Amino acid sequence: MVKLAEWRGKDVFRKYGIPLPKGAVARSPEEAVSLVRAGTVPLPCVVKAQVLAGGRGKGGAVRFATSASEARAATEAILGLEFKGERVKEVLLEEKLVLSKELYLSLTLDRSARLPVLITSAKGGVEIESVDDTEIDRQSVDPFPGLTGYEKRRAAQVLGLTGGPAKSLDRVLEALWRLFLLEDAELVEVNPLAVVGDGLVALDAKVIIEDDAAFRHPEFADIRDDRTPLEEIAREKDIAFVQLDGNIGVIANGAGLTMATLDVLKEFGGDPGVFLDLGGTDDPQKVTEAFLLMARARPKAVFLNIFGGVTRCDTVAKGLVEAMRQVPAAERFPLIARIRGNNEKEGIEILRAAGVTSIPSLKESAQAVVAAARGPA
Amino acid sequence: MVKLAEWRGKDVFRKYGIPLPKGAVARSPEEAVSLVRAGTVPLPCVVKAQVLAGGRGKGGAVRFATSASEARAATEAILGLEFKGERVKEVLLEEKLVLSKELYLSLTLDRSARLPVLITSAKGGVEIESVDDTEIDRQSVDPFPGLTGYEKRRAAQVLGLTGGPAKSLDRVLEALWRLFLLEDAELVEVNPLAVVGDGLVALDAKVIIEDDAAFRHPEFADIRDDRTPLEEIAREKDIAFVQLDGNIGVIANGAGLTMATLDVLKEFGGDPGVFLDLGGTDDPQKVTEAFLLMARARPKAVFLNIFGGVTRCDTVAKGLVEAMRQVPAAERFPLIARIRGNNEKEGIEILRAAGVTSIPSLKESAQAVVAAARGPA
Amino acid sequence: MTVLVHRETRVLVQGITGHQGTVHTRQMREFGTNVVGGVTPGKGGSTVEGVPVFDSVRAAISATRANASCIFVPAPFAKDALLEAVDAGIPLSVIVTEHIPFHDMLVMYHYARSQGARIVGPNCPGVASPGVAKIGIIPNVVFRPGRVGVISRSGTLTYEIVNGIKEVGLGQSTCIGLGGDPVVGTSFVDALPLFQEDPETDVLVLVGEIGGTAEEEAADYIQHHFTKPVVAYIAGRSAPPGKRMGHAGAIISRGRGTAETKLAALKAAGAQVARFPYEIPDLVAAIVAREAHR
Amino acid sequence: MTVLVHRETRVLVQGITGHQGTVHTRQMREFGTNVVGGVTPGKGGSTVEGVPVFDSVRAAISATRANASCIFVPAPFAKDALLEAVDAGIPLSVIVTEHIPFHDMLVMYHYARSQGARIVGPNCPGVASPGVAKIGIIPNVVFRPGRVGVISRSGTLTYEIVNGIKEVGLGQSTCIGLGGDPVVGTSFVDALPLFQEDPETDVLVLVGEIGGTAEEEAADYIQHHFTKPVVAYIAGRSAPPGKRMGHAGAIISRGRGTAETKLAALKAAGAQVARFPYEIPDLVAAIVAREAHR
Repeated sequence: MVKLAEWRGKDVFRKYGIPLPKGAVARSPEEAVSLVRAGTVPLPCVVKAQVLAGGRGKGGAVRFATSASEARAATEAILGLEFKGERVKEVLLEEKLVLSKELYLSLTLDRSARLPVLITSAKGGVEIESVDDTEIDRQSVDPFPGLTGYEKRRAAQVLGLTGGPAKSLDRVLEALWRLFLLEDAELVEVNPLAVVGDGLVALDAKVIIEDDAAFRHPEFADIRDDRTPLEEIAREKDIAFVQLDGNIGVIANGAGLTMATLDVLKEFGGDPGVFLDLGGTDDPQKVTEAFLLMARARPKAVFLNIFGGVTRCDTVAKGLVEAMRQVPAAERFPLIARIRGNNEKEGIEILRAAGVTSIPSLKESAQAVVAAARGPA
Repeated sequence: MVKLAEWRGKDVFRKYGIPLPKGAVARSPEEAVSLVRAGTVPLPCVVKAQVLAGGRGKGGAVRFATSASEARAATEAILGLEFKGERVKEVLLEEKLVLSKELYLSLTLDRSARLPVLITSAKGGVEIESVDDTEIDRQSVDPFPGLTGYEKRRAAQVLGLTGGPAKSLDRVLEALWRLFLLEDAELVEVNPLAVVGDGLVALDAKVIIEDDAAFRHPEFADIRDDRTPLEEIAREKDIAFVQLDGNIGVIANGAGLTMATLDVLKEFGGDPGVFLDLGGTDDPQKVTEAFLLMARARPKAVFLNIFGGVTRCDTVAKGLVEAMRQVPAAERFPLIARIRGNNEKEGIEILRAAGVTSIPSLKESAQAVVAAARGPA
Repeated sequence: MTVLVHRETRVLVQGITGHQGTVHTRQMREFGTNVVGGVTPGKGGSTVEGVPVFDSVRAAISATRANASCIFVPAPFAKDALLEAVDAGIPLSVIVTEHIPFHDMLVMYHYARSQGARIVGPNCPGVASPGVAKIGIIPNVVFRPGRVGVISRSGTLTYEIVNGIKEVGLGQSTCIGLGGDPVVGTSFVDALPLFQEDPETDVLVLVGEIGGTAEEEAADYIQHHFTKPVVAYIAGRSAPPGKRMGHAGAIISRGRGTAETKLAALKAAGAQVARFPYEIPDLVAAIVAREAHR
Repeated sequence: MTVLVHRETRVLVQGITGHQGTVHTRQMREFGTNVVGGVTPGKGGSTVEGVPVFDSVRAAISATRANASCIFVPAPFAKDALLEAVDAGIPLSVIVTEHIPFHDMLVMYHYARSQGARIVGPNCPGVASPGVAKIGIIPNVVFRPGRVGVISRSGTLTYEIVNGIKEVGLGQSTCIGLGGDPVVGTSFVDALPLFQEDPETDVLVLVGEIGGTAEEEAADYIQHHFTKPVVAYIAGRSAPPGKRMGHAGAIISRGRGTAETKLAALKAAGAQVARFPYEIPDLVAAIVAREAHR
């Protein structure tokens, strides 16, 4: 999930010809002032924190300015705010437009229909989650013919647009559809899409690019998303690693088994906090790297729960033993292992040689991990 | 059928990034010289008549030049040639490349499969009609997924390409496919597609845009194709009008009825030469215009064979009577009418009032037309 | 049981407020067709020829349970109209509109097919079963109920021939004008099985044209699967090569799809071949007389 | 008669020369699968694990009459591999490849469907019927012939559960790992009718995950159409909202698709619900024992 900040989303919007307010990004109050003085940002203007979290309006992260000095003050106030754990490093300054309507528009995937879905609502400008379902219209869009004229007409009707704004909507929808396809978007959202005079303007832009399509979009490779430093390292090493609050580390293979392991640990009063999904690998070195990463998260205990398929038990055991050799004594932690499946016997033997016992039962091994995390009684 | 001359086809190729020889169009020997002197056309170069007919090579319409003065002479020799009735007004001068292979590539419609078809042959550089069927490969391309990788690989195999030229082929095919779709082409043909060094170059370009899609391509509106002056007027008035040798004019409605009428006239020894298909109209003024156009072709006799559907018999009769009023006495011709179908009675009555009798039998009316065209015995 | 249309056919007219849409809505109703509604975006709420007009196909279906559509909307918008009909669940769309770009029609055809919907046309006169229903523009006057089936790539020529069948005292079961465009929703080969299975049809008239290979494919089907007598006619026998006589279906190219290859294939398949349109009714009448004597 | 695979299944491995392709070709053969050929463009003429390799699917089919494909080719080329299989007429493709962009998969799914072909996956362990055939990567050791059907959105968790069924002395009829990607070729609702009609299956185990609404739709199908006993398990009951646990199938969004809604729907549909994976085998054994006493 490559989430683009508003200003980057708007850069993409611009590429597809979606109408936007005039504006620019500033990373310091001085920059904000010079953007206003140069006329790049017309007055009055809006100053918006560039963070990925929603609900900025209520957190003082969106302010208004009618002069260069107000723009400086607003930028100063916003930069350095922390917003749901994310420090604001950039603000977007944009002309404040006089608008007559705020609408909602998005394209995303409808998994059940296995089709893209165009979502529209005349109740824009608020979080769509808070809008009543009867006020939200959904239309499946078939990728073969693409977005059709009749779908656009229904969108215009739902949004209550005729004349100039309806024509503008046609172009905006066409552009959004192309963007959705060509940028491999998971979500494109415009909220609000504003009626300004006789046309439409996208006041906000939310674009999420699908991770799996990142290979087609090297231009977004620098986007860090909201990852912890360890998650970021994991991502670079192509290891599925999620860090939350909690003191038990879980190394498993496959999302389903990882989640089931979590369910069982919670059942026995455990507090799992780091999840490492080995996925399908049979490279012992990758297992070693994953394990060292886990060590850096300083868990109280680690549960290794592997069912060998593509990932063979002996591969995991080898990688694990190598990692344990590398972990400094001070960072060691109790390790409970359960390895089953392909090459189970070989894996168990390798672990045993390194002093680790594999407990075959999921229930019993989970109980052992929870006990280990609580520390000596 | 909007056929693009080679240089215009190459302009379209360029837009899609298909590699071409360096070159430019000249409309006078002087222009040819200055293109060579300016280096726009590198030497040695090829000078090619820009006509739509094939087989230019044999007709002296393709020449070579190694100097500016040879380019002048070649241009002079070619300009003003007549080629299958078409006067050469433009030549294309292009660098002469050293090539190692000549291949054939085209995309067109396979009506039976209702799919575009990619046609490839390693026997390029000659008219594809002369190539044996076993040396020609055809692959249907589904417009939903579009041209696929495996289809491109098969094309490379058929063309005997590997390495650099195969990679170049991938790009050329991708570009041709996009061109075919986005320009609403009936045919895109590259013959020869030449292997030059490690890549491919399109030495010729044939692009035909579908008439019915002309509304999406105003940029080709000036292309006159190979029409007679009257055909051109007809086209502007949106009248289906075909002029050939022969002295009987046929006004009918619908292509099938027009062709059937032609078949019957020929059977009785007639020599039909002008065909006017009223199509589906119920505007008497359009009928008048069509009829006046027919008069300008100076037929010996005219056969009006209408079966009224969308085109109502009374509409045709009204338009016809008005036209007859406008045709100068010197240009009048015998008119045999046969009108049947919707509003038949009203139509027959209008004609009768104007002194024209409708003969209900196709056979008899056709015989009457043939006799009239022969003139008084 | 007739071909494509039946007594429960409820027709929607897309583009009903245009001139052709209005005229043919009236004529379809005069034929006895159950025209239940029309669609013209922006004109919803009005009526045409007593028929209610809706803004969208979906709205029209909700109100009328329409199960067929007749499309008259201009070529640039015809693709959208067809997609709307298909997505709304209309199983049969007859497209009268001419000059639809074939690239559009490729999308229309393959999309409709993937959704299990059938297109007749474009640029076609439509489907008519006398006494049952008509979707399209074939003049009502040429029909009379009977047991002769007609499939044709031509427009007006079809009227001429259908009328000729009436004039020799016979009538038609169903007549389908397929349209002569490069890409058609229903071809001879698609239509032949319908007539083969239709208990109302005894004899089939097939009217082809030069260009393409649809008639050759039809001949192949007739030879192997079609058991009823066939009378065939191909227009354009004497058309000059390489010149189009009106629409793209009539181009002769590369020595294939000539009148000769078509006629030879149809003869070989056992069809009786008419040299001129006016020979068709007599050939049909002779077959009917012979079958009656069996 | 088993589900999806049968004794006449002849499997082609696309991407056979890659490491995974080679390893699993061997394991499929050890399972008893008739692996007839492999495809890797440019490697035609070689052999892998004694299996002939071809340059194209078409060539492979000509030589081997393959009627199923197992796709291991890397994500950027997986779409092309699937289209090649579909166009060559392969009716069943199991896609093991992970990380295929869902925009690619949308095209793959709808194109395959329009051509009457089925996809299982992507990012899935595949299909296996012990004693018959396996297409995919589920470890051979977990199986034993029997009468328990398994459908699952998970990978490894499926192995765990299938193995558990073996450990209580039961066996499997067919196991299908559907894959947990946002767009899958075969969903629970697509697979359920196959098990309903399969005479080899007495009990069904359904393994779901949080995210999406596939389990709710499955519950609806079970309630109205599925007559065999079902044991269901949903992984991720305690997963923190909004965090993904490994793949896109596991995002919780907007309060739908939670473990609670899924479990409630399955219970309401009459399924027995396991709270933990290790409860499944016992629940299944109890059902088998009860049915045996009827």
